Amino acid sequence: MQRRQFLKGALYGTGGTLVALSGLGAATAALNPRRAAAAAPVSRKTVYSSCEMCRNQCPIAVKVENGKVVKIDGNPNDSAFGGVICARGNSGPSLLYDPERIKKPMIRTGERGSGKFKEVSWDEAYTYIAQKLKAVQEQYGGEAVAQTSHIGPYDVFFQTIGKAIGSPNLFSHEATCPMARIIGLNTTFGTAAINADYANTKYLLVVGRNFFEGIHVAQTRAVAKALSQGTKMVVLDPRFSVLAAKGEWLPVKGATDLAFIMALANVLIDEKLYDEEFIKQYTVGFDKWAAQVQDKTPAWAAEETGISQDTIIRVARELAQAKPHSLIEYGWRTTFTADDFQLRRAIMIVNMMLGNFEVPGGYYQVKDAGTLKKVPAMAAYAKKLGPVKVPPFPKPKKGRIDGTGEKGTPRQLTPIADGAVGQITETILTGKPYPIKAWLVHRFNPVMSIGDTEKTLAAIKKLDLLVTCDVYMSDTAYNSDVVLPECTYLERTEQVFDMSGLTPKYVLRQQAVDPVYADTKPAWQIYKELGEKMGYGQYFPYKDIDDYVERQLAPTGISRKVFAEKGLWTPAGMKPFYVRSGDAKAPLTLLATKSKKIEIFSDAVQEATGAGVPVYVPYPQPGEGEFRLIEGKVAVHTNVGTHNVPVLHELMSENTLWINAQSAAKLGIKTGDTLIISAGKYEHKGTANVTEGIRPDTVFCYHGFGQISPQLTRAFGKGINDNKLIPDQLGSVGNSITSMTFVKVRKA
Amino acid sequence: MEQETAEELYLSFAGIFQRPRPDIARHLEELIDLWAQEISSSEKVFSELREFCRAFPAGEVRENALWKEYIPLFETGRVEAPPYASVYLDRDGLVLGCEAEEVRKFYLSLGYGLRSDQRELPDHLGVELEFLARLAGRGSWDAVGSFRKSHLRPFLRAILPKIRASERPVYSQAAELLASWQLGQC
Amino acid sequence: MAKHYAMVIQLKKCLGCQACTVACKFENKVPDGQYRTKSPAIGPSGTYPNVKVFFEKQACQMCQDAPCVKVCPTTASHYNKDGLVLIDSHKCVGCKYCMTACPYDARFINKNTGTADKCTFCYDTRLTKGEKPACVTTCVGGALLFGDANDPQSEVARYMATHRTEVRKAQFGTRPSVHYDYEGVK
Amino acid sequence: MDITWGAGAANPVIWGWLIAVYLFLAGIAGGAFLTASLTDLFKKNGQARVIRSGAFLAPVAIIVGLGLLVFDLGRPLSFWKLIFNVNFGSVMSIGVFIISIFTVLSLLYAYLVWTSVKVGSKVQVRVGRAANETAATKAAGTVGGRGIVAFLGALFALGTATYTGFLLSAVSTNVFWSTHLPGIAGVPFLPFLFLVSALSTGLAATLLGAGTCDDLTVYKKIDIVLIVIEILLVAVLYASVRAVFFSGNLAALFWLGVVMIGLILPLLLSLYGVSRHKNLVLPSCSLVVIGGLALRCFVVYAGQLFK
Repeated sequence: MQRRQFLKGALYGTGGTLVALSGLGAATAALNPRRAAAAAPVSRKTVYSSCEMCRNQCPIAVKVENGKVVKIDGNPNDSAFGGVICARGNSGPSLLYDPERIKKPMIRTGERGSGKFKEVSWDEAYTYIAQKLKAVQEQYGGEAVAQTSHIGPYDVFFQTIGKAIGSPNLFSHEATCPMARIIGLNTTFGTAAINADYANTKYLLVVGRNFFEGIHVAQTRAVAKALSQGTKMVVLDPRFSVLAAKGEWLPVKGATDLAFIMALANVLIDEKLYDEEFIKQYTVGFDKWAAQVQDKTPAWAAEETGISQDTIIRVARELAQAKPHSLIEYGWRTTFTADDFQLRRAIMIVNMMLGNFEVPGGYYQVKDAGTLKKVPAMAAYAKKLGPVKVPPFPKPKKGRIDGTGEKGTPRQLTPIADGAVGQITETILTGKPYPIKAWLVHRFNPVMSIGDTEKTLAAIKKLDLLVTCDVYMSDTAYNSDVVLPECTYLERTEQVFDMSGLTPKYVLRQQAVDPVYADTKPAWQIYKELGEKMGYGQYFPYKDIDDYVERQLAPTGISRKVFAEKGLWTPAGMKPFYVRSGDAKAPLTLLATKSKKIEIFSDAVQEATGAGVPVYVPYPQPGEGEFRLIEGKVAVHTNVGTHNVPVLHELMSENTLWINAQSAAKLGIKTGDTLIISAGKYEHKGTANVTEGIRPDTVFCYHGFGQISPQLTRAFGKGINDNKLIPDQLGSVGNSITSMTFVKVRKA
Repeated sequence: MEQETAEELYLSFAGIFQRPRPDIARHLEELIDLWAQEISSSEKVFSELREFCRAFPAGEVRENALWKEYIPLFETGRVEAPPYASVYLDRDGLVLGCEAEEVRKFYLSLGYGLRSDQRELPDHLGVELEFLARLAGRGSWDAVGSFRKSHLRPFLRAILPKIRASERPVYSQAAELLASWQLGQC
Repeated sequence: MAKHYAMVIQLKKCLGCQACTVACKFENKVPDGQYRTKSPAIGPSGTYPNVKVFFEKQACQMCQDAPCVKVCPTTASHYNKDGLVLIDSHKCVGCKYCMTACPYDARFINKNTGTADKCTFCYDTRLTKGEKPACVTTCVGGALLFGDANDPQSEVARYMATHRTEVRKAQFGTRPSVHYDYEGVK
Repeated sequence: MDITWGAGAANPVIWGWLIAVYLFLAGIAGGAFLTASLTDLFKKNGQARVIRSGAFLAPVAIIVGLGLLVFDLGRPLSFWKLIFNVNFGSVMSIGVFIISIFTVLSLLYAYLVWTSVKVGSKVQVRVGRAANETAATKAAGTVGGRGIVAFLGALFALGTATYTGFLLSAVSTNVFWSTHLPGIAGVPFLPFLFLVSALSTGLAATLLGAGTCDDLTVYKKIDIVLIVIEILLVAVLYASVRAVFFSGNLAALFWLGVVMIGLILPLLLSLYGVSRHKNLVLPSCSLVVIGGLALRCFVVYAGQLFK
């Protein structure tokens, strides 16, 4: 009897999962439940939201049947997307309903890295984290806590924790991604919010970016549209990418792209093909640039790059002929070299020589509400989101571990919001400039993303606390002390997201279904609750995300209903706005530089690096028997985040090592052979893919494979983990360098 | 089997196959007594269960020991036996398939819904067993029979062999006992 | 006039991104490991640095003289009123004769139903509602055109009137309704 | 280039060994029935052992074969739909009826032969083989209608043996299977090859079942003729289709299995046997049967692996 009472008490009480509904049971109990289920009408709805299979937040239309997501389409209300969504976006339901997701907060019970955890309530998890953080804070100071995330809507909530603690060490993943482009733009235009109008360009030179494998739906579509209208595309890439297959492939020698760009400038000046008027009216420092490229002749560049002199001259002339509707793509990828940002600057400088700024088919400054407000004729279209005010955070007591923002050093140029994320593991291991003892990670996977996987693992072992919030038991989560389960993007609403281009645009991620696993939570809630537990409630002054959205929308007059009905907001009646399309001499009042000019010579860069205009630096090339290891994206995966999603894993479960046919023949390697790829310190096994589509001195593999968390059942150990081979090497501005690793290859 | 016993047995298995909980862990010995009393099975099963209780005395030690088995068995990553019926009965291997929906409607037709504060998927093994306990408790034997036939038994036939094969203490033995009680085998 | 649904695939616009592959999977609940459409790479051909590669979207070609319909012993494979080749899964026994007959490898035995399966141009779920097939609407490169070839104003009819398109394996006389424009890729 | 993402190539082999064995068994059944029924119909005092062997072998072979076929279906339990949904344009649909009727007739015939054996066994008591067989023949004559069954069955046996060839040759999109007789467009080749092979293997299997008995010379001579015809047909096939079909893994199957084991060796052994060992059937007939299986496997796989 006692036992019976206990069981009933335990399971019918607070611990039970079912609850009796009044008045329902008796009436329908007699029905045959199977038949009842079959006869029930299907409830259907479409929820407009935004995707998160990668970081681009493409607008989507989620079809929900009986509370279940059955299909995801692109949002047809957005003309830039036209109802289109990529393979990853289409795969959303496969992630949502994956039984391998993390379902509950977990605390490690075994050794770190043993994979032994117990599940705990959220409250226990918060308490545990709060206590550990407090201990670190007391012993080492708030700056001993580092935070890293991808970039996303969660950052504002996630980083509030670190800011409240008083840590300066908040990092984005940009240093492992296109931070060099951001710095290039910042130092030239005073802002990184510069987009390209690919759809209307007549000539497109692409330097290493791969629109057709690293898909950004709107931009990829725009490039595809341009190509279908007869735009010529030239692709500089040591590897024959899908993009290269759709244009003219120039297999440039690795790390020499800047030579190519400088030679273009040389030709444009030499043959007087550049837009002198534009340069005169809108830029400063052109003479210093002209002096710098004076000896960078096509003949010299041909030697450097391996691309013939004639080709270089031809490309320069073709660019000039199509100007101002021609553009050199500024690149959106990990960095090739230590000074990659100078390459990005040089690209933008040559673009400006083509006069392609603020005209169709060229570059333009993003017309968000803040920018439009400065243009009287357009101010009516500018609906600036309301700020969600929080009290001021305590000022960090020490500078950042990566030296970001330090005047007179190259790190002066590094955006404070991004930092040099690769510095963290180094600092943990060396304790310099001061110790990092706790690391909070949100939807980021440093074990697979910060170069040198083994080093990151070694660093993790030295921490007092590692907390990871993710949807899967990622390689980093697996090695964490506390794992927090975020719900997927289909299960949460987030704040309004600014997606402006030639017109302002706001997109809202809206919850499509209840969380599949009830104990997964959205980031805003996790960090608000954690913050409150730590006594930082004042920094989270909103009730919930709906309240947050209300505060954002309040001053704009935009109704939340717009998002429910269309999923996005753009100002009615506004046409794409280019400042110079009607008047080639229109003043560029929007420019955010101090000089109000486009800075070909940048004082800031001069101060930081001594090279106010880009200077060519030759980098080492692979020696005899060596190959340059390069990596890239694949259309069906995002970085390191989707390899365990069932449908995507099925489409591509493994990568291979591309090796040129002639080089392979010399080594007796055939497609399918197992290889040992040796980067000196580390070796990795891989499968050979002998191809004509790569330079003989280069090998390539797609990034993100060979994952090491055994709980990523599908992706675990499949393929080559290039991140193990690539050292954690930081460039001048803190950028991770991924294309300067030389490897030797032999048959296993 | 009398009403009370059936209810108790369903409850006991529901308790075991839900996530490890302090109260269930604390009373594990009593559950074992109940099973020994009502279900005939090999002595090995019971001795292994009792051995577990001796090795891991009630309290946090025992809870963590259960977690150690539960997570790889049911919960995260390379799970040996996902505890959701849809994973087995809907063939695409994902959760919340038709089976979950049908089970949920079954609950609804008999006047039960899932708690909103402690939501679990309707086709979780522990939930199905708890549902049967409630039906048994109120003597709805027709519904018990119908639910067992169309939902529980197909699910058990798929999942119990996996749990047994995992050879994880407590769970394997509980699966063995549940199989011999519900599927008439041992 | 009767409808003649047709698709035009502009191969130079296909990026091989597989959005269509996945869209189809969810639209039509295709079991894992199986595909109604796929876009494999053809190539690379040539020698460094003069290399070519393209992607060829493959699926049922909706033949007007369909070998699969001819050989089907149960009339499960049939032409519907709009001239599309469809499969009545109630009649299909899974003999695979149609699969041996299809020169395009477009068919497979659905592992959930045991019956032959293939692209339907999303007839039930989309065409009948006036929508285009899921692959067409999600195509990132904009490579797919779809419409009624008998309507001279339709996108496909106008395209075919002004471009040189081919059908695959014309030697078999199957008269496919899926037309390929290989311009710029071969 | 590893543009390895996207669906992998489908398995080119749609009809595997189950179907190959089924085609082979259908051939055996047809051939065995023809051997038995023609002996029964045309040879006064025919070899009762041969009749019995063929009559029993036919239904067993066809039923096992059909079992394999049904097992190979995507939905085995719905095989009955083949009977209720008819497509007269489909060789398989017609074949279903031919084989169904043949199966019934072969069972009936086997029953009739079996009952006559029972009658026979009552009459004779171990007086020797000759007496036994004579009695059996007599008994056979006493059962009315067996001749009609034998005759009708023979027609459907012919149909069954040929059908297996038509089944494949009707796949007009398969260049190998739909090969025509050289010079005669519209007349498919495989039905002839499969018919001859069916007769040859069916006869060989029947003789194996009959075991050693009195003079089998006439059967052996027929077998030699069949083997010679088959050699000619295989040669024609080899000459009229692309060489790729005989390459790769299938080269061994063809040259070793079909040509050596199935044709050349049995021909030599039979020629030797006819002149020397009148009753020795085991080596040659076994090889013929194995060769028949190899032929079906070869044709089924070659047609699918190389398109």
